[in-house]
This record gives sequence, C-alpha cells and structure tokens, in this order.
Amino acid sequence: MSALNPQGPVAQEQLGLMKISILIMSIVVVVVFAISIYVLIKFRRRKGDEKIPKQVEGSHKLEVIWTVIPIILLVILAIPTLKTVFSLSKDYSEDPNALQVIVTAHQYWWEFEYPELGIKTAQELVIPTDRVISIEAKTADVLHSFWIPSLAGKIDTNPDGNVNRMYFEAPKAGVYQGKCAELCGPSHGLMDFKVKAVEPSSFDRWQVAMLDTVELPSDPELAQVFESQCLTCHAVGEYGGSTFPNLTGIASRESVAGILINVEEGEKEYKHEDTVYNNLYKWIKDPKAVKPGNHMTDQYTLTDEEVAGIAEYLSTLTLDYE
Amino acid sequence: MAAANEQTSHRSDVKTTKPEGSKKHIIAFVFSILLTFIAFALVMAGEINTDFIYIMLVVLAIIQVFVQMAFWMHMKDKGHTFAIIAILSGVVVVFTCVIMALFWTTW
Amino acid sequence: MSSHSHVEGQLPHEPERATLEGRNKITGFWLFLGGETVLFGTLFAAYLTLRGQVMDGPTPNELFDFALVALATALLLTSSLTSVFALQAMHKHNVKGLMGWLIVTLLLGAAFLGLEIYEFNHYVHLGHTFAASAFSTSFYTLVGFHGAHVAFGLLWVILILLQLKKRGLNTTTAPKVYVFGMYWHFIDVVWVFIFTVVYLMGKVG
Amino acid sequence: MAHAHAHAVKRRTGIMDWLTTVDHKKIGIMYLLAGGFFFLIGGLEAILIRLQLMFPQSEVVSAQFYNELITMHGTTMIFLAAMPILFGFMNAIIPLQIGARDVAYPFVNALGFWTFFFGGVLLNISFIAGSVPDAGWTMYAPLSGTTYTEHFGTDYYVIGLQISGIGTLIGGINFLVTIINMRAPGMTFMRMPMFTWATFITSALILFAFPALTVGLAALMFDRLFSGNFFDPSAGGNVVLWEHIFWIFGHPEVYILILPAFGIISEVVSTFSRKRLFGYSSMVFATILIGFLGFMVWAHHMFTTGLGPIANALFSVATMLIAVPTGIKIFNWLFTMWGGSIKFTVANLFAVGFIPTFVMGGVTGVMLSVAPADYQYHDTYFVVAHFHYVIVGGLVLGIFAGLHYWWPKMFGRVLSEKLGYWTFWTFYIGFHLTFFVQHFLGLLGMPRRIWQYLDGMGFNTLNFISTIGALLMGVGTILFIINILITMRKPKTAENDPWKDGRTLEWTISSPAPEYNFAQTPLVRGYDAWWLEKMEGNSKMTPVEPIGPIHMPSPSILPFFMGLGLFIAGFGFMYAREFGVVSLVIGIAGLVITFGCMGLRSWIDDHGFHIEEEEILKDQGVKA
Ligand code: HEA
Ligand code: HEA
Ligand code: HEC
Ligand code: CUA
Ligand SMILES: [Cu+2]
Repeated sequence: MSALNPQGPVAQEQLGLMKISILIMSIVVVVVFAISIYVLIKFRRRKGDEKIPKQVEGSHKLEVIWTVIPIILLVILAIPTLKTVFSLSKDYSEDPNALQVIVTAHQYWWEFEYPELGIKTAQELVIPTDRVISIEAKTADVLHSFWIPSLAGKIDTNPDGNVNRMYFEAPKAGVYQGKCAELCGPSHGLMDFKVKAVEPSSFDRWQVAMLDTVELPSDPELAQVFESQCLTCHAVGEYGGSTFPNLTGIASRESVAGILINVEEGEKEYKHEDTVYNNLYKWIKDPKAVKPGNHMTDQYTLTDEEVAGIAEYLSTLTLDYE
Repeated sequence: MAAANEQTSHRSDVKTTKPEGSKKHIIAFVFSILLTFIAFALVMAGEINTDFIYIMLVVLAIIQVFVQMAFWMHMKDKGHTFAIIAILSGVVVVFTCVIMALFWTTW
Repeated sequence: MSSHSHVEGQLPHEPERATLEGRNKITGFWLFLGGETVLFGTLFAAYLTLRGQVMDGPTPNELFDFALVALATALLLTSSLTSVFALQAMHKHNVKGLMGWLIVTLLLGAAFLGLEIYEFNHYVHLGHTFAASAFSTSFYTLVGFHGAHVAFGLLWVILILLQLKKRGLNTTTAPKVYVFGMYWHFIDVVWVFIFTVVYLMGKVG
Repeated sequence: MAHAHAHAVKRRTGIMDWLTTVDHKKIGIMYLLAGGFFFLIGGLEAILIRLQLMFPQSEVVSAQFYNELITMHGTTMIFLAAMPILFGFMNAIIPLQIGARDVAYPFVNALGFWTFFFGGVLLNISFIAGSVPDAGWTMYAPLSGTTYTEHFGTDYYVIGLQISGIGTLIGGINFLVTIINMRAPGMTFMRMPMFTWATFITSALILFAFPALTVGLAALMFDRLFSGNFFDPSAGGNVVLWEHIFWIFGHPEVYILILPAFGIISEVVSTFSRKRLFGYSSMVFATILIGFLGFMVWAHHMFTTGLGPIANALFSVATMLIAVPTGIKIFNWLFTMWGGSIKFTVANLFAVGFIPTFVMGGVTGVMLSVAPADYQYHDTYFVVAHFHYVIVGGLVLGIFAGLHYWWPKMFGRVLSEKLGYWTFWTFYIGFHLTFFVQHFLGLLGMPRRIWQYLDGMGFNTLNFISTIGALLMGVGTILFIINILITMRKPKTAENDPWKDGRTLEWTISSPAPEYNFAQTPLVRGYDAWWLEKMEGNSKMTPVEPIGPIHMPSPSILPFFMGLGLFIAGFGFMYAREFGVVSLVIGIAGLVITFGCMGLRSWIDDHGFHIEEEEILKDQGVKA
C-alpha cells in the first residue's frame, strides 16, 4: 500500500528517482557525519589547554571542492528528474487505447465517471489491468488531491474548469488504497478510496453489471421511504439523482463510505472493519460519527427499523463480475 | 482629444511659474507628458496589432518610470546606492515572482 | 547629535540630511518603497490574472472613460512636478515657496482623489460593484490601494504643512518634507503603471 | 556637543517602564518573552496533536479541533514564536555587535513589537471566541473562503497575521537601516560579524517577501468581509493565485527563519573553537545567494498543483541549486572547528548538534525538490519530517544555542551549564525520536494533516515512538524553563566576556549592557574586532571619542496604543459581517486611535534626553 512497494510502472519510476536521491543524500550525510565526528573528537579542548589555534582565513582549494562536488551530485540528480517530469506529463486523453476516467472530488467522497462507458460510480475505481488509465481530475468544492501511493503520485483537484491530467497503469490485479492528500475539512483524513484492478474480462462484466437494472426494495413502504429520503440525492441503477455517490453495486465494494471496510463475519480485526450490513447500518444510522462534517448528516429522518431495512436492502445490491 | 489639451495647458501653466534651476525637472515633466500622450494616442488610434500596443505601452511606462526615478527621485545622484538596491531588488522580486506566477495562473 | 536650530541661516543646503535621524529616515524610506514595489507588483499580478473574469458585469473596454483617466493622469503628474518645486524651495530655505508648492501639490492630489471617487461611484452605477466579479474586485483593490495611498499622502502633507507653519523649516521638519516628496513621486510612478496596465490595456482589449 | 535642548532624564519604573520603553535591549527581552510564551502555546498544541496521533483511530480531540490545532500550531510557531524570538536576538545583539548606541528608529522598534504582540494576541483569542482558524497554516482557498468556513476562524488568521505582519515589516526595515547607517567607525560591511550579516539579509527578505503576504491577506480579507471574489471560483476567482501569493511569501519566509540561526551558529562555533570563521567572505556570499535564490523556488510547494512540466522542471532545478550555498556554509563550519580548540559549552553543544541535524533536514529538502518524486512525498509525513528537521533541528537548536550564548549579555547571569546539558540531551533525543520516524511514516503513505489514521496500516508503532519523543522534547523545554527560573534568582555576576573567547564587540561592554551600550564608540580595526584587540594584548577597544553626555530617545506609550488601536480595529472589522454598523464603527475607532497616535508622534517634537557624564563615569567605576 505504500510508495515503497510500487505495483505499477508510474510508481515504479517514481521509486527509482527516490532511490537515486536517497543514495546521493546518504553519501552527503555520511560525509558530513564523518567529518563532524572526526573534528569533534580530534579537536576537542582538553583540560588546561590554553593555546590559541592558528586563525585560518579559509582555503580556496577546499571551497572550490565543496562547491563543485555538490554541483556534480545535483546534476546527476537533475537529469533523471527532468526526464521523468516530462515523461509523466504525457497526455493520454486522446488515446483510444487508454481508459478515460473523470475524477471529481467532493467533500469527503470521490466520484468516478467513465465518459465512454456512461458509468458513474463512487469511492471505488474499478479498472482493467491491461490499459493505461487516463485521469482528468477536478473538484466540486474545495481542493483535494488524488493519490494512490502504490500506483502513482498525487495530483491536486482544482475547481472551475482548471482540470489536471495524469495517468497510471495497474498491471497486477488487486485492490489498492487511495487517499485524499490535501486538507479539505474535518474528515480529510478519512477521505479514502479504493482502486480495484481486475482482469479485462472481469472489467467487461463489471461494465455490463453496472448498467443493469436494479430493483427497489420489495417492501413498498420501505421502497417509498428509500425513494423519498435517499434517492433525492443518491442513485441506484436508473433511479435517483446523480450529484451524490451512486450506490449501484454498493455491497460489492470493498468499503462503505470509503473507510468502513467490508469483511466477512468473524474476520473483523480492526475498529473500522465489519460486515457489509453492519457497516451500512452504522453509516446510515449516524454518518457524522463515521465522518465528521460530511454532507449526508441530518438530511433525512429514519426510524431504526427503516435504517435496518435499507441497510438490509443495500447489502443485497451486489455486482457479480469477478 | 480632450486629454491632450488638458496636458498641454498644464505644461504652459508650469512654464510661466517656473522657479530658477528647475530646468531639468521641467524637461523631465515634458518628457513624461509626452510619453503619456504617446501611450494614450497609441490606444486611441486603434487598428494596430494589439500585441504591439501591449509591448509599446509597457516600454513607454518603463521609460517614464525611469525618467521620473532618475530625475525627480534623484536616483541618479550619488549616495543613493541603497536606494537603487532597494528599488531594484523590489523590481527583481516583482519580475521573477509576480510575473512568473501570473504566467502560470493565466496561460 | 540632534541640534535643533531654528535659525534658517544656519541650515545647510540639504537640511534633510543634516542629522543622522534625517539620513536614517531617508534610507529607511527608500527601503520601504522597495517593499511597496512588491506590494503593488503583487496587486498588479492579481489584477492581471483576474481581469478577464468579468462574469455578467461590464468589460474593461465598456467601462473605462478615457477623458477621465487622462485628466487624472495630468493632475497627478503635475502634482509630482510641484512637489519637486517644493523641495527646490526647501533647498533654498524658502519656507513660503515650500509651503506654497506643497499646497498646490495638496490641491492637485485632492482633485485627483475627487475624480477617482467620482469615477468609482460612476462605475458602481453601471453595475460594476466590488462584489460583481473577480475582475471588479481586483480592479477596486488595485486602484483603491493606490487611492488610499494618495489619501494618506494628503493627510500627511497637511500635517507637515501645519508643522512648517508652527515650527518653520529645521532639521526635523526638512526630512519629513523630503520623505513626503519621495512618497509622492512613488505614487505617481505607480499611477503610470495603473493607467498603462489597467486603463490603456483595458481599452485595447 | 550642543545639548541646550536636553530634557531632564525621563525614567519610568515598573510596568510603565516596559510599556513605554524604546530601548532595544528591553524590546529584545520583550520579544523573547512573548515569543517564548507563544512557543509554549504552540508546543502545547504540538503535544495535543501528538497525543491524538499516539494511537490509531483515537479520539483525544475532535476532527474539527484537530484541524484547529495544526493550523494554530503552524501559524503560532512560525509567526509568533520563531520569528519574534529571532527578532529578540537581533534587537538585543545587533546594535552591540556593530558598536551602535541604538537602533535607527527606537520608536518604530517599539511599535514593531507592540503590533506583533497585539496581532498574536488577536490570533489566539480565537480560542476563547470559539472560532479558530482551521484550514492549515497555508490557508488554501476555497476552503478558507466564506463558502466553506462560515465561522470567524479565517478572519482571525487574516487579521491577526496582517497586524503582526506590519510589526515584522517595520522591524525588518529598522534593522536594515541600523546596519546600513549605524555601524561604528571602521566596521565595514566585510568586517561585520556573521550574525549581523544574517540579520541584514533576513531583513531584506522580510522587506521583499512580507508585502506579498500583505496583499494575499488583504485579498482574502476582502473576500471574506466584503464579498470580494479573488479566490471564489464561482465568480471568476482563482484559487491557484492564492497558492502562488502564499508561497512567494512562504518560501522566503523559511529562509527568514533559518538565516539568523545560521548566523548564531557561525558566532557560537567560531567562539568555542577559538578560531576565526573559516571562509568568511564565502559565508557572506552564500548568505546573499541563499536569500536571492529563496525568491526563485516557491513553486516547489506546488508541484502537484498542475502547473505543467516546464514549471515543475524549472522549479526542481532552481530548488536543488540552494543546496550549493548551504553546503558551503556547512563545510565552512566544519572547517572552522577543524584545527580549533573546541569547548563543549551548552551553547556549543546545541550548535554542534545543529550541523548534522540540519543537513539531514536539508537533504530531505533536496529529495522533495525532485518533482516526480514529490508527487509521492507531497502532503505526507515525509514533508512534516523534512521541515521539522530544518526548523526544530535547525532553527530551534540555533535558538537554544543563542539563548545560552547571549543570556549573560542580556541578563547578566550565566545559565546553569549542568541543567543545560540535561536540556540539550532530552530535547535532542526527543527531537530525533519524534521526527526521524516520520520520514518512514511518510514513505509508508501516511498523509499529513489527518486527524486519525486507520489501524492495521503499519503506522502504529512509529506514531507511538513519535509521540514519546514529543513528550521528551516537552521535558527538555521544561528543564530549560527551570534553568531560567533558578538562574534569575542568582545575582548578576557575569563578566563582560564570560566565555573568555568572545570575538565580537558585544563582549567588550558590561553584562548586561548599560542603557547607552558604549560609553565611548569603539574603533573597529578588522573582522572579529574584539579578538583582534585581545590578541594584541589590549584589554579594551580604542575609543573614537572622549566620554561625554549621550543623547537618548525618550520613552513613549504611543507605540503601545498604536498596536492596541490596530487590535481594536481588527476586531471591529472582523465582526462587521455579523454585527454590522456597530462593529464597523468600533473598527474605525481603532484605526483612528492608531493614526491619531501616529499623527501625535509626528507632531510632538521629541528631543530625547541626555545621560550625563557623571552617570556614565559612575557606571564604569562600579563595574571596574
Ligand atoms: C527553516 C525552514 C526551512 C528550510 C531551511 C528549508 C530548506 C529547504 N527546503 Fe523546505 N520546507 C519548509 C521549511 C524549510 N525548508 C517548510 C515549513 C515546508 C512545508 C510547508 C508546508 O507545506 O506546510 C517545506 C517544504 C519543502 C518542499 C515542498 C514539499 C511538499 O510540500 O511537497 C520542498 C520541495 O522542494 C522543500 C525543499 C527544500 C530545500 C531544497 C531546502 C534547502 O534549502 C536545503 C539545503 C540544505 C542542504 C541540502 C544540506 C546541506 C548541504 C550540503 C551538505 C551540500 C551537499 C548537498 C547536496 C549535494 C544535496 N521544502
Ligand atoms: C517554528 C515552527 C515549528 C516548530 C518549532 C514546531 C514544533 C513541533 N511540531 Fe510542528 N509544525 C509546524 C511548525 C513547527 N512545529 C508547521 C508549520 C506545521 C504545519 C501545519 C499545517 O499543516 O498547517 C507543523 C505541523 C506539525 C505536525 C503535523 C500535523 C499534521 O499534519 O497533522 C506535527 C505532528 O507531529 C507537529 C509536531 C511538532 C512537535 C512535536 C514539535 C515540538 O518540537 C514542539 C516542542 C515544544 C514543546 C513540546 C513545548 C512544551 C511546552 C510545555 C510542555 C509547557 C506547556 C505549558 C504551558 C503552555 C504553560 N507539527
Ligand atoms: C444530502 C444528500 C443525501 C441524502 C439525503 C442521503 N445521502 Fe447518502 N451520501 C451523501 C453524501 C454526500 C455521501 C458521501 C459522504 C462522504 O463520504 O463524505 C453519502 C454516502 C452514502 C453511502 C456510502 C456510499 C459509498 O459509496 O460508500 C451510502 C451507503 C449512503 N450514502 C446511503 C444513504 C441512504 C441509505 C440514505 C437515505 C436514508 C442517504 N444516503 C441519504 C448524501 C446524501
Ligand atoms: Cu479531500 Cu482531503
Ligand atoms: Cu520552500
């Protein structure tokens, strides 16, 4: 999950740079430490030593040495830096082989839109392992920063048409941790997301499943509550609005609201892990206890049974694609 | 061309009441007015390539500032080393930081 | 150190530099103007960044009135010249002339400020309010900062005039006059850029 | 010397003495006190931050309060603790080092202090008022705008910093003019002590960097108070503009912090090695170069903003360049010690501890300057580790070195060396414990400014260690305070040159320095003026004038009221959004107080007073 353990070529390249720089810096630190220790031991004042050392003004030779050597080291560092700056700025937005994704950050959740596929989802970016992912990043409110440590470095999301682009690849299937890396309010630290890289065939099935029809709760009363209280903001399948997290397939995601991790019954290890149902219940019951300051807080009134019912219903919204 | 009239009338005003030893200041003033006039005229003329006008306007402004600083603010006189350093550093900061920042926010 | 002679005949040619305090004041004020350069530079940068963002309001081209700006420019340029005359009078120890030219400078500055207030008022009626757009905000901030500097200069010169009247020209009042002169020129120089960058370039498009 | 106009000696006592003083030495002490107080507040905030992060998903403080803590911690430490403490040293020491009786503008000096102080108080009153700045010390828009921060937090930040910024700016000008115009005869620029040089360049950086902040804050203030649109994207505002303005100021600011520390280290290392500073002229040159390059690199804080590859490439390389002049300084220090006779006083321990620690912080800075790698480091604990290494491991160690070194000159008493050793070791070890592990937290993927981190990410142990380290630093700080308290109860027995190895002019006069500093202005015959005389067997400097009455500026209460006026004005304008006209009137009243006092100051012809010959001779008799 960290930049030190890259799972894709972009992060790999960045780690390469980090390694070069760490190497150079280690040399510098070792040299300085060595001189320091030598000097401090050799030239410490002994008891009763009152002699006045020679007052040296300086030494041109030495000064040239410690000007030139750092410059050489920096040149060695600067060359790959420049190369990578330009190679990572490559624009894949016109490339038909790349998967285009529009990432929109919101106060504490991530929206992922696949313009070519007509799909919008939230909190979990599903991608195929065989394609370059071309990201167009922007924000709907304050600044955030889109970051998947093990796949690629971050890019800020700016408001109002000032879009940023980046790309990355995830050749290995797996789930990668993503984070928000720009202070965006109280729940900034909780604004996690997941990137799920799947085999190309699974990705195709995922697309189809996402566009499939979704049934509302079978209990008409519950369906009515769900429609009037939840679908004013959210969408499932073709129902509801699109400005808030799309809940289609929510039960197949790795997490609820990005940080409540879904695990099987009995595998719960940490405070933020639980079964899908429990996570949904916890979230819907009191969202602000999970993410302070989030915008779902106090937007609806539900009885405990209704919460349970909706959580039950949502936990059946699975997608079968893996 | 009200503007030009305004300025010339001021100039003649000044000439009649000029105190002694102020010739170079008057010249500087006339020069300023002239530069200003050219700048205004350039814009009024229209129909000229806008990029050209932009550049000319900035050049004119810089010349004018130079004239005023040198004559009126005595920056060309001796004993103004730190004055020059101060203003120049300010200008350098403005040019490096401000202009560059501008470059990346607007283009 | 600070001898405070009130006898004009004993004043040196450049009374503003006669004392260490006076010289300190002048050096410091130059430095201050260096800082002011950055201040206005930043304001210009903000204005230039935002001047295209007019939203629904009028564009610079629609807004600006040429004659008004030309008149304002003429006033301020002239006042800069009159402040030079004031200093020259000071160097001749001609207190009357000094005060006279300062008053002329004051009047010209006041006229400039009046014009600016009129102009702003006019714009507001055209829907160009402070909060209308990023362009309007940055415009009023830049031009307003300059206007505030003018206003401060006016208050300052009044205070100096009062002191000259009460105490005459001496080694304490002379540096004040000199420093005010520098300040006033600086304001004029800033205006050169304002009319170039804001008004003329605004007219061009 | 004509002193017909000399007034009777006006001397105030007690609290009024401190409120009205224009004596740079007293102002220096006030800066230290106020800065030290804010350091404790900032430190307390740091402790709370660390306690919250001690365990995963803990709730020691709420998410909102956490953001307030980091914002206030960063802001307080940088603007209200570090800079004022450095200003304290500059005030206390610069005139002594250049052989001057005073700073160029004693009155303005006092004004600078009071505006800083009232600005700082205003900022911290936000805790009492219940709306605290919470958008990070960088205050990025639009989070800091009214749309996303409805409470008055940002207003406190904007107005508090604006007011204290004015104080800083005029303080900077004051030191520039003091150094340009007030040097003793013979003290050419290339004979000035390194700390004086550092102060000079720092002040220049203040002069050219703070106006940018002034504009940024004013713009943000207009946005918030008068519905301006500088940074409001919905009305055409540009949020990247704020980032630029902030960092055009912000990067020079970090050199404003470190250069004086470099100056202190140069003095301390050279004194306690009994050796001339190695490569003095290259030190001067490096300082100037750092100051200059400091203005060219701000966008390295914005690599991920999306400025494009050209900007990122340029700023990467420009940033790396700063390593060169800084390296020159590091090696010059090492070679000052080389062949010297190094005495490990507490002051020198801090200085010697500084060198490798700062280098560790510096090299992580160079790592950050590699733009594509910074896409990974940015806004993680790696950055937090970097800047605390340069700030705490650099600047704060430098401050401690300076405190121990100059304490006798400021207060006439030598701090206890024994307690000093304890302070050093607890603080130093605590420091490395706290921040070394943060490098790894960053690399493992822990973002900064997060209230909680999830369990099971591998962050737990490292965070725990970090918190223990912070507590240890707290212990070190408390030991230092105890040291001060104990020392203050002892009599003033410090000699003129308590370290025996002093090299510069401040060690030629009594400890603490008399009101007029130098009874006779000294003649400076070379670099390390005092050392030079000592080596020639002289026991004092050659004076350039006979003993005579000394002209002094009068104390004044006006600076205090000018600061207070701004404080009131700040409050008034801030709450105008809520209370309307009443509040505006209060705001205007505050401004009237300030500008009224300013007018009064201009109007009242103040001739100061003279300290007579007899008194000076008496002082000298007592000390001899
Ligand atoms: C005192 C304060 C101080 C100092 C001195 C520095 C010094 C440096 N800083 Fe640091 N920095 C900060 C305070 C400081 N910084 C702060 C507060 C932040 C975060 C702000 C925020 O976001 O809140 C920050 C952030 C920061 C960033 C942005 C990181 C990010 O947000 O992503 C970068 C990137 O380039 C950077 C770089 C540097 C560099 C290259 C130096 C150089 O000046 C260091 C030079 C020194 C050396 C290199 C060591 C000695 C040299 C040698 C021994 C010679 C040989 C060396 C080599 C060949 C390498 N700093
Ligand atoms: C001069 C600058 C400075 C200094 C000295 C420090 C000192 C310390 N800082 Fe830092 N810090 C910043 C400047 C500074 N800091 C900045 C700019 C930020 C970024 C803010 C932002 O993101 O916006 C930051 C952020 C920051 C963070 C990251 C927060 C986050 O991103 O979520 C952390 C976390 O560990 C931290 C810790 C510390 C610690 C443990 C110290 C220690 O060194 C403190 C040691 C001092 C003490 C321990 C004092 C103890 C005092 C007492 C015990 C007595 C108390 C009694 C009374 C008040 C009467 N700081
Ligand atoms: C004001 C609009 C609003 C209403 C009404 C609302 N929500 Fe939400 N919902 C949100 C927002 C905003 C988020 C994202 C919160 C965050 O992560 O910060 C969210 C997140 C969620 C999530 C997690 C989504 C994910 O991708 O992990 C679930 C589940 C959810 N809401 C269910 C519900 C249910 C059930 C209801 C009705 C009872 C409901 N919401 C009503 C706005 C709303
Ligand atoms: Cu979104 Cu932090
Ligand atoms: Cu920086």
